[in-house]
Amino acid sequence: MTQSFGFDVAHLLAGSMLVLSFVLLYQDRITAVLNVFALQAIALSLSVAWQALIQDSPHLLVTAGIALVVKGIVIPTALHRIVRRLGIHREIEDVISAGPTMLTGLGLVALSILLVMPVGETVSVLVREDLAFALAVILLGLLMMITRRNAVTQIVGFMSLENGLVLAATGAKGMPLVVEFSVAFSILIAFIVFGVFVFRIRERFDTVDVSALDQFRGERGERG
Amino acid sequence: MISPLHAILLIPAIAVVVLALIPGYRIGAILNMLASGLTFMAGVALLVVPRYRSDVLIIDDFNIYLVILTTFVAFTTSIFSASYIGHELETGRLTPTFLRFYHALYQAMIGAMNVALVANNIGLLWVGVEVATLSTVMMVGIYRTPAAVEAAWKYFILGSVGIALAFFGTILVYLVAQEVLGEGLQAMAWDLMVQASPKFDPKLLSLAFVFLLVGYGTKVGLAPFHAWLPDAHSEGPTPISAVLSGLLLNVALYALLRFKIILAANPATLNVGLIMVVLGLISLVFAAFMLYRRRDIKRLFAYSSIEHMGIITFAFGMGGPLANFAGLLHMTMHSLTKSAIFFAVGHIAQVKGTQRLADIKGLSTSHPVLAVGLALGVIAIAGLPPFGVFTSEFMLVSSSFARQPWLAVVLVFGLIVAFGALILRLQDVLFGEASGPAGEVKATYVPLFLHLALVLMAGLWLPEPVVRWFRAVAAQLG
Amino acid sequence: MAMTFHIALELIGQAIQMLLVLAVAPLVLGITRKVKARLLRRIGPPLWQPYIDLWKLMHKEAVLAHNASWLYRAAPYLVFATTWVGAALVPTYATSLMFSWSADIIAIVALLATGRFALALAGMDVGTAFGGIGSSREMMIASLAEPAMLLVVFSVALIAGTTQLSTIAETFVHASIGLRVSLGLAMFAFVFVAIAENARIPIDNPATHLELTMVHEAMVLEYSGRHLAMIEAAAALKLVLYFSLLACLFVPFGMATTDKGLAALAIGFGSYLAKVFVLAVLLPVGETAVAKMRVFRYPIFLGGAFAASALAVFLLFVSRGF
Amino acid sequence: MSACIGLWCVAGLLGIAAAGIVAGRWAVGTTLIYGASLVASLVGLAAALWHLLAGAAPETLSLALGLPGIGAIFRLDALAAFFLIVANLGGAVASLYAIGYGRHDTARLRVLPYFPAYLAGMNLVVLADDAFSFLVAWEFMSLSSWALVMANHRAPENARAGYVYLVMATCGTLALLLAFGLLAGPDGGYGFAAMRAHHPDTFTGALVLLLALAGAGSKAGLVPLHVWLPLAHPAAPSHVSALMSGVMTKIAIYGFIRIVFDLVGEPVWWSSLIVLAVAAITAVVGILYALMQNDLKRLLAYSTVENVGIIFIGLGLALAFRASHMDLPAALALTAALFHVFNHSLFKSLLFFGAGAVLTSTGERNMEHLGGLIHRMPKTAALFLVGCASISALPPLNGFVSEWLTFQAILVGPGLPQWGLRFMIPTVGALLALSAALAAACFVKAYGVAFLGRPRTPQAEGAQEVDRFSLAAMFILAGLCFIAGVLPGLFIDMLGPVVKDIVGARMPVQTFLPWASIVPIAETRSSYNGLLILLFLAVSGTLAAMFIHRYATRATRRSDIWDCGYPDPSVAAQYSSSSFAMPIRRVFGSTVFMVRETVDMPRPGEMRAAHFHVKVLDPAWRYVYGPLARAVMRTAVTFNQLQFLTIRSYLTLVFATLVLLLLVVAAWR
Repeated sequence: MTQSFGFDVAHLLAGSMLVLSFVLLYQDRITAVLNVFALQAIALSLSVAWQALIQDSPHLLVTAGIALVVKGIVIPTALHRIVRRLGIHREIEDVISAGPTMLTGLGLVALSILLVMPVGETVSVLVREDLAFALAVILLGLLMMITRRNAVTQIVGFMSLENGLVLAATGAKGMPLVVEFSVAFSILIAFIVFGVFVFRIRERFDTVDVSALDQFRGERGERG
Repeated sequence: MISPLHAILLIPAIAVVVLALIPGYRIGAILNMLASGLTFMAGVALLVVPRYRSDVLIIDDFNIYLVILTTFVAFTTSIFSASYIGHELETGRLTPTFLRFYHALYQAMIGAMNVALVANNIGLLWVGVEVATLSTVMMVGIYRTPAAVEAAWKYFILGSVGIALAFFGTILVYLVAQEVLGEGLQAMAWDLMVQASPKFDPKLLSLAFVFLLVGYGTKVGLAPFHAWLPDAHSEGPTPISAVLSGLLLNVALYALLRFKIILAANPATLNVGLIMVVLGLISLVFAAFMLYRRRDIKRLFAYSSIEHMGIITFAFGMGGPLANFAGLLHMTMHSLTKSAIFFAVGHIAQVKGTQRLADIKGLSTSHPVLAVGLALGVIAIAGLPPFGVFTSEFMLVSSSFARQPWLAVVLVFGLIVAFGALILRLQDVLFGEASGPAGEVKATYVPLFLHLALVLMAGLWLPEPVVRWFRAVAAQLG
Repeated sequence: MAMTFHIALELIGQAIQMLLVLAVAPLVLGITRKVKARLLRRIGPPLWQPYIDLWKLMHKEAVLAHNASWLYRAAPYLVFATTWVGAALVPTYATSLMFSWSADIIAIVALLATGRFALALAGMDVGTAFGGIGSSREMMIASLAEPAMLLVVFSVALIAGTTQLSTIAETFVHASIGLRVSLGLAMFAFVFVAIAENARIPIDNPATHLELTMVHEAMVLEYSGRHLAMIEAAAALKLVLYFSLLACLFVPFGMATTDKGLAALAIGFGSYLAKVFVLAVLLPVGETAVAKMRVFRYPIFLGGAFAASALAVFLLFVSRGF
Repeated sequence: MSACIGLWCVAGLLGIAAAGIVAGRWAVGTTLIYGASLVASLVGLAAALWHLLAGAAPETLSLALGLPGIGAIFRLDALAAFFLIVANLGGAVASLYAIGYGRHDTARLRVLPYFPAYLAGMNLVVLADDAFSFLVAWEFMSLSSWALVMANHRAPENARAGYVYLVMATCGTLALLLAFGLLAGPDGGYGFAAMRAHHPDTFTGALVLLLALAGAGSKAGLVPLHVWLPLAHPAAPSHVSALMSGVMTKIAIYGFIRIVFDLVGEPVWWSSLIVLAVAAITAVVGILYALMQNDLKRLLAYSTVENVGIIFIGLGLALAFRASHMDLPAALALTAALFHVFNHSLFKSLLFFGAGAVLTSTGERNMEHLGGLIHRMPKTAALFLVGCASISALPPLNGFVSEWLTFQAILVGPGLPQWGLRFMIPTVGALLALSAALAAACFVKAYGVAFLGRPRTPQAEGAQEVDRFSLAAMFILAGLCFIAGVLPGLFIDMLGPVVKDIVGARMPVQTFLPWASIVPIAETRSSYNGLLILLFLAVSGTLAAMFIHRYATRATRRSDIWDCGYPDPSVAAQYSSSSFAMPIRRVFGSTVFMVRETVDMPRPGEMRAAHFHVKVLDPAWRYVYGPLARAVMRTAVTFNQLQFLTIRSYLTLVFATLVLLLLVVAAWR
């Protein structure tokens, strides 16, 4: 296995994650969003597994496995069920239209490359490429969070952001496993808490539309 | 023999489990106090044992006083909480089940903050901050009113994004460090990084700091990342507000400063001081103006916390021995004063049965002692002598005016605007005809006046070791 | 022995001055009244009428309002005392009299202010509308006149290098100051101020009791008998004081200065009386030429004085080339 | 020694303050606390007097408190000793007064703990010799007086007064803090000794001067920073008002002198131009507004503004002379200023005590509701009259002497080389004369309306003479006013070492001049003799009275008011406070006051009453503070919208900031 082949595959996998991020951004049907997210998680797990291979660090396989099982299968399935139960598997409304969102996304990708590429010789090319993709995925995830109104899609945006984090973390050579655990741990907690909140929010508001929450801002009634 | 360092981590950990299992809320409250007290004693014991470092944990000049401060405020807050929370049960805002939950989470938060403080591993530092954040999220939502849920939700979403960004920054720092220090744990050890920092890639390090700044800055409550803070303070139980303002913000800032030290040791990095100065000033001025339109007493002081975090960030952004010293002192003073204020506010909210400023009048007539406590707290936090906040503001304003007059003018402007708002509200609360019920204060005054006494003491005299630590850290901060 | 004799002489000189102004004052008033009457084609009272008036008033019983306080009774004497002392300290026939150094021109102006303060308070003591009108207007006029007066003092003092009246007079007599635009302007301003301070036309009319126009007379409306005598005497003394000041500041010639021989003193005496007499004639001439002003035009009148005196100071810098 | 005693006095006062918390529960606490304050102040007064009169060398004391590394440094030099005398004299008399006056206080706990603390704060400001201690003491003084202003907290206007006061005081403190920052430099040389040793460059020096002018000026009441003063001074209990007006403004002036004359060193000449302009405007505006007031205590407060202006005229002159190395005139001007500081502290305290006496016996501060008090409160009336005459700069009292000295300094002014000053100084002189004359008008009004005439209300009708403690305090002050007016040489000589310390020269020694006259520069130039003037007045007045009583008649008859034949029995027909001020209001109305007169005159035949309403608005409110407050509120409202955004918008903010910062990093490369 040559260095360049390893590089190419890593590049391909990371690139596909980025592309999927774009698709997420573009996709406006909630079920499709969940499916695309599952796809991205799979791409992530492949990427992590590949990193485990070329870095000779088998513990990364655990991370890949977690990514595949939790993010690729469990969470999307769970979210599908929630969505169906809430009866919101209809179209989701964008806050800003797709065109500007896409353009912003492109700009963010350019920014990521601009930021990471000029980094000096101390960091290897592979790591740099990885980092650029990861940064772009993170920024796109954030962008998705702010362009969507629906709590479920926001969660997806956030998890896509986490995917970027994992990509970056695995790209960093020899980062101690403790971090992996913490990532998994935090995602787990994140999910549980999310679940609790979504549950509670449903219980109280019969909707997970976050904008409906906002009317309960403490001082709203007394404005002016 | 367990060393104090382990004790401050273990006691809360054990307490979490025990408190989660014990049903009675009275015992829970007492155990909570006991655990906090023991942790505090362990924290004080750090003074007498030799300094310690490993790749995972460290005790140095910077965190030793913060550990003591944190455990101290956690202890006093637990005392306050023990007498406070009973009333909440009476009014039916909480149920015993939730109190169990509450006490366990309280210890979890203290433990997590201690972890963050004593961590030498930047990953562990991150974990500590995150766990502390998540446990407070739960506590903020504990009343389960729509407003509380909404506050917790907002806190959670913004906090999670902060978590993620800070984590990315941490990865970047590791990436930079592993090229010099080699892979593995040592590449995440903070003290080794500081030593090796001049060899680090300055560009990536700067990029990392931006992410850390936004990530931890969200926890610090710097504008414009502050949005969670006012609601979280006003909707949660008051002891949590006290701990949030008094401790969690400090811990997040502490995390940021650890990275600032790494950057300060590498002269080729971006001048992050300027960014911090700008963010600090934005927070200060913004929060100062926000103070004027507040109707909720706890939200008022939450904004004041943003304001003070702005001042502290400004101080560290300015850098130099005096400004850094001032920043460290201000962190300490703010944490003591603000928690004292929240104690007072908690009492007020309980006796008056409301948090609405418009319904709280003439406190000096109905509850003179409480009024004095609140007045002293607000006067201290507004930066008036002879309290410790004035000492730090004195050093900060005077030294920065000699160096960067325009920045200092903005700083002074913000201070005056904030001062005007705080005094305006204070007078409204204290004076005039008393409104609302005039019942006795049931909770204890001890924590309130203990904190105020310490702040007063610091305004007149600082103990020698504290000065030494501050100086050492100030030198490191560059 | 010679020392004691010397001091005795000096004391006598000072005493003469005190008595001189006191003696001359009613006469000056008499002259102005007479001249004014003649100008109005009346015969007018005899020159010594003011003496008779004062004498008569002194012997009448004083009628006091029921609620008049001790201040009301003390004020006339205080007014009289301040004016008399002030007048006695302005060099008339000779400079450097024994006590002339105890007050300079600023202090003399301030002494008059003390008298005015007492009188204005007395005007308010009984609690009438007229008394209040008088006091209020008197104080307003005084406040407007004061700055102009100070600037006059300023320009004179700058030329002479002193505020000591005796020294000013000596400087002006001996040094060749020449005709100065500044001094002219200052004199102009001084005359305005003097008119205002002495309640003469066009500011006030000492002969009227027309309610809405009177100032000084309104203030002393309630007074009678010996108290009124004191106030009238003080008014006359004040006029003499201002005449003396004018003479001392702007036409000090003839005054006995360094040479205190009998001849010099006699010349000084004569020239002083002549100067006062001329001024006493000029005043009614001026008064008959103008009409009484409305109260709210006073600021314009005194503003003119202020402008003139300010100009005097500024021109001083030009001519003297500081 | 004296410095040590001074510090012990401060400690004692703080102890008394702590005791006040306990003692305030019982009525006897009033006597105890004020008595103890009296003793402490007297000890401090004695120590300071001893230090100044013995000509002792400056003493420095250092305590291990305050800023780390610097400590709390205290120093007693001649200047500090002089101001300690002013502070402790005021404190002692106010304590004496309050032993009687304080008995009427119902809210003892709101006054007793703060009064000694306030005294301690003022003492400490004067003693402090490093920037930190100075500002701590300074703000402590503000804070304790704020608490005293809020003693009567139920009145809404008091809340406003307290608020404006504290905010302005803190603005002033921050200005001083900036000034100290410049003087200390970035390395933090906060000790005054270090600042003295290091001379700032011209620009920095001027900036420090302006900051000190703003900082100390806001406390002293320079226009346009004076707005809090007429609100806060009257709101406090009268003995505190006396201290605030009579002493605290002097402490502010001390701060200015300490910073500008002592720490900065050589001034640049144009800075004196600014000081003089501000001072002259302050003097005139202050007294004009005093004239417009109907509230006796507010009138006194505005008059304080005027007197502060007069003092600053002296200081400005001293600065101008000093910049041109004219040491003797500088000494003269500074002596004049300091003497006026002393004098004003005497008569302003006296007047506030008088106003307090009126307030206790009638319950009224509004002069329109008073009148005729000279009959009901003869002693108070006589003492108040002395205060009025002194403050109106009338010989032979003390106010005149210091103003006369200021005039003498002004007369030296044209000798300065700078054209700007040559034109400025005569103008300032004219304005000073104007304000002196207006002050006389103002106090004729105050005394005439409140004490003379007929009582306008039943409260005034039923007034009673006040207790003997209050009278004793007023008597002491009145006596001092007399002594300082008649024997000014003593006091000028006392100021000699103070002035010598600061400007390097002093006025000639006055004590041994014949007849106790004073000669500022040379006898040929000017001289004044208060003693002789007093003697002359006494002799001539008595002579005249005796002559008439002996040779003419002493018959007196009481009768009804004549009033030109139209006596009106109604007390409302008397001239009132606002009618007295009307001519001056008319004259200056268009330029200085924002006067709004509204007349509501019923048409002929209508049976309702006519209404005339005058509203005088301070332009400082209209043009400075009003817009400022509105701008703050508008900004607050604008910013407040950020409280009501959705989470998504907040995330957008975070995101935008992140991207912005990333762009910064990208651009930095």
